[in-house]
Amino acid sequence: MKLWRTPLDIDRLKIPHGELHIIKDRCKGCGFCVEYCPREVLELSDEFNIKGYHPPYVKDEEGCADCRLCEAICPEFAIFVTTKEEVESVES
Amino acid sequence: MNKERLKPEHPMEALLRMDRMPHIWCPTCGIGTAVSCFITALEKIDYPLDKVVVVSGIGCTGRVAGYVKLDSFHTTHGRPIPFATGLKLGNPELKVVVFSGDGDIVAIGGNHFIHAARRNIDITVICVNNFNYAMTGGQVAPTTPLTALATTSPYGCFETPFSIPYLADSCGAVYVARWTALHIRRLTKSMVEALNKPGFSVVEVICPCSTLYARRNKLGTGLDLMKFYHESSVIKHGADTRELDIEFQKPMVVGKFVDRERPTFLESWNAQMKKALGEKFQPYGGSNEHD
Amino acid sequence: MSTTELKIGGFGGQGVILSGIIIGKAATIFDNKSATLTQSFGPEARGSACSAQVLISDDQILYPYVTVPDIMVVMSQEAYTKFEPELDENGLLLIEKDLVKPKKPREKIKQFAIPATRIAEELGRKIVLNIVMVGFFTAMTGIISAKAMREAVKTTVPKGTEELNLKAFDRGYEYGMNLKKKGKAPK
Amino acid sequence: MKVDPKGVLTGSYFLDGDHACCEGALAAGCRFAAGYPITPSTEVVERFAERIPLVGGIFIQMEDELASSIAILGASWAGLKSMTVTSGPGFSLMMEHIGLGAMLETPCVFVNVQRGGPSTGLPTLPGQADMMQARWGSHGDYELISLCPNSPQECFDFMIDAFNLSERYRVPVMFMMDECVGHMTEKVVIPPADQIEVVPRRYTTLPPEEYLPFKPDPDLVPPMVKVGDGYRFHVTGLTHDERGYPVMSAECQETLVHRLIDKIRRNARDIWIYEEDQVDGAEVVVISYGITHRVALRAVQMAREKGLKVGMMRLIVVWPFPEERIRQLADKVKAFVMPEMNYGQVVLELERCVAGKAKVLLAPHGGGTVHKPEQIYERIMEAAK
Repeated sequence: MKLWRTPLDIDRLKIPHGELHIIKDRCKGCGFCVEYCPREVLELSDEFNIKGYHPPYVKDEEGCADCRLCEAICPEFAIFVTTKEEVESVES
Repeated sequence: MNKERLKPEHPMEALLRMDRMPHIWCPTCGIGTAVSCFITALEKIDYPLDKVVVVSGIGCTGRVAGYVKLDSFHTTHGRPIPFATGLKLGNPELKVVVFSGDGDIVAIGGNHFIHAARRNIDITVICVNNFNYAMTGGQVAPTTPLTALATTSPYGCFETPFSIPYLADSCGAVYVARWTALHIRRLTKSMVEALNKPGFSVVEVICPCSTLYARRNKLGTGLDLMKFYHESSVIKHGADTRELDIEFQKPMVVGKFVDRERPTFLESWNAQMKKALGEKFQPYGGSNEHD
Repeated sequence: MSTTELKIGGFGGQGVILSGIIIGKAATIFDNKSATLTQSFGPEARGSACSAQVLISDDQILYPYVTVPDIMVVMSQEAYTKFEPELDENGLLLIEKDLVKPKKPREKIKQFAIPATRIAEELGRKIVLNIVMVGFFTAMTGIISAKAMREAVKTTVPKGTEELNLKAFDRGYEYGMNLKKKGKAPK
Repeated sequence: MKVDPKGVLTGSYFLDGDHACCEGALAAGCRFAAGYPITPSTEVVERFAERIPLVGGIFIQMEDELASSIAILGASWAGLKSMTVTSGPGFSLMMEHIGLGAMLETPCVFVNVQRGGPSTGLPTLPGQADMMQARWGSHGDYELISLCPNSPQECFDFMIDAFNLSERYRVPVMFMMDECVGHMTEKVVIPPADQIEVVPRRYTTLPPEEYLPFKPDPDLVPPMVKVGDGYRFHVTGLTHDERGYPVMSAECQETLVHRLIDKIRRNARDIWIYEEDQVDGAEVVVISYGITHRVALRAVQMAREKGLKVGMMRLIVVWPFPEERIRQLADKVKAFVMPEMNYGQVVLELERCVAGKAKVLLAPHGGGTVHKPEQIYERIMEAAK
């Protein structure tokens, strides 16, 4: 994953997991979520949604760290994240 | 029992008029992101949301009032600030937000903007600046950078643009910040601060206009423009607002520039009337006693 | 009673309009008559000729403006020059003695003067000359009772100046009554 | 509903029309005024600015008339009775928000102390030439209510009617004074507060989940809500459905605009206020409004002295125009005379309603002063021929 800086407590840090929900037909295919996901979890799909755009799909189910940047950046309110219970350590 | 699990809802749906989605904004327009930040900010302020009102004027950003699930008014071009002034003075318990575009706020509504700032009317102005009039097809705006192309400046803009933070600061706004739509966390934080600040607060949001401004100026997609704005912006809190001019496709300064204390219009009214009239004065504000 | 038309003229700052208000108020509020006051508004605020016009009647007043004044009160030379020709040929003209140098009056016009400004200065405040004039008007016309006029003065002038203004009114009133007593004016 | 006694200055006064208008507004419960100075209307807001801190409300002098005219809409939605005051040039600037007020169905009162025009015209002298502007000055199709007082007493009395009508029908009401009435001083009697009836705002009784902001009651007027009461409603100046959502279609336009118009037209019988004097059996009926009515009365007296059967009809509510009554009279009388301080505005409506069944004579006047009674008298005599 991309880290902007290495946390001092990286050995103890647990990364939470998120589950991504994509409301495909709301998407206008801007690609903001794909571009700015810090863990590169998303990619634009080949499929067309109802309006003819390519919505993203989750290419790395386990990669989501529940940061919710995609949720905040999406201009269409078309993607959101719910927290998964399990957590993993950064180093794993 | 129905075995199908309840689908989780988008967490912002409670504050959006989902029956009006999809909204009218183009793909890669940043207004939706600014609204998303605003919704997050609303959840972070400690204020009953029934008392929060959004007022918009006309234009792309003018449609914001129609999508937020709050008491909301879509008014006339340039006039959301005086409408908001009436609302706020009509019921001082309200938290009034004007959410509109650069053409609305500083062109046709420029006079209202400077006077509301001068009076320190207790409202928050969120001004989305996309450097042109988008809804009418990409005309030159008072924020269009020099040399940029627009349909009514086909040979390049030659009028000096306004710097919104400088204008707001010099007219007396108590809180002034500028972010791009991509500074999601910082923008949200500024919105929270502005909403919590008594007095006239202004948050400028630099947004890509993909369909018109980006295309006409051959700047790629909205995404390219968003990236450019974000990557070339320099965060400089407390910067002198005289140095915040935006030049065409050059680095721009963003940050929180002004955060000062001044009595609001109503505070000044109450203080002056009390001083002049003493016991005879019927104080105004607080509870809405005129039912 | 038919309608009496009154025009008060002077220069801005002499309290012309206030005189009209006091007369109208006395007629309507304290004497149960009808009165309509209109003012001539010009762009000039101070120093030029201005006028107040009052219609006084026992009946409802319809047409709101003075057409041919029956009574004219004039407090400045400019107002005299400008307004005097409008006065009815049988009219009554009341002038400020030191500020207006009148021509020989028209044949049937009754004309009387009072040194209102001088009297006001003697009272210590030149500003009350209009109230002296109002007192003089009350004595010379008799269309509104002195009692009603005094009430109107008392309730119209700024708080704290009632005594001075009533004194001014009385001086003007007495001056007029004396003229009448001496037979110089009709009783 | 009785009024808040705080705003009622009970007693007898010698007041000009502008000041009386302000007292009428305060008595009616107006607690918000926004204005921009303009002769000959300024005294209204000057008095408001002086009085309102003693009553509990607020005045704001805005940066222009555009701002004033929309600030009062905001204040109205916040729950206050509100008004703005202006004269011709400012009235022109307010047209934008007279339209918005009509579209958002916002109760409020616009006072226009008319002066001579066009443009800057005669700032200190009267006119009656904004009457069509009061009706149709803003773009698009709509119906509003306009009242014309003819004395300071009526400026007080009819301001209360103006506010009541605006609340009752959720429309901006135009209070069409003129410089003569505004600057004329006469006796004004302000009754005790318990003798003044005001129409309360019609708030919905429905809970938020059932409330639709623009769903009308059977009388075509939709109940209102106040901002901040948890209804989370949306209103827009765009053509909208009952939810208040924009709908860009001919069908929605038809439903909405037709209702905005019918709301006034179908209720016109309850809105009209007019006075009649000796119209039964009259040969000629003089119809007038505002200050012109007083002058016309004198002309009518002159004609009656000559033995002519002259009736008098005086419009207090000019818009909506009392069509029904005019049609009845048109069947009975020989001619109508309408004096106006313009070259023919309201008379066009008179002609339309008379529809050729009787003569219609205009007695025009360019403004700057009122008619001479003789000018109207001559038209009456001409009409009687």
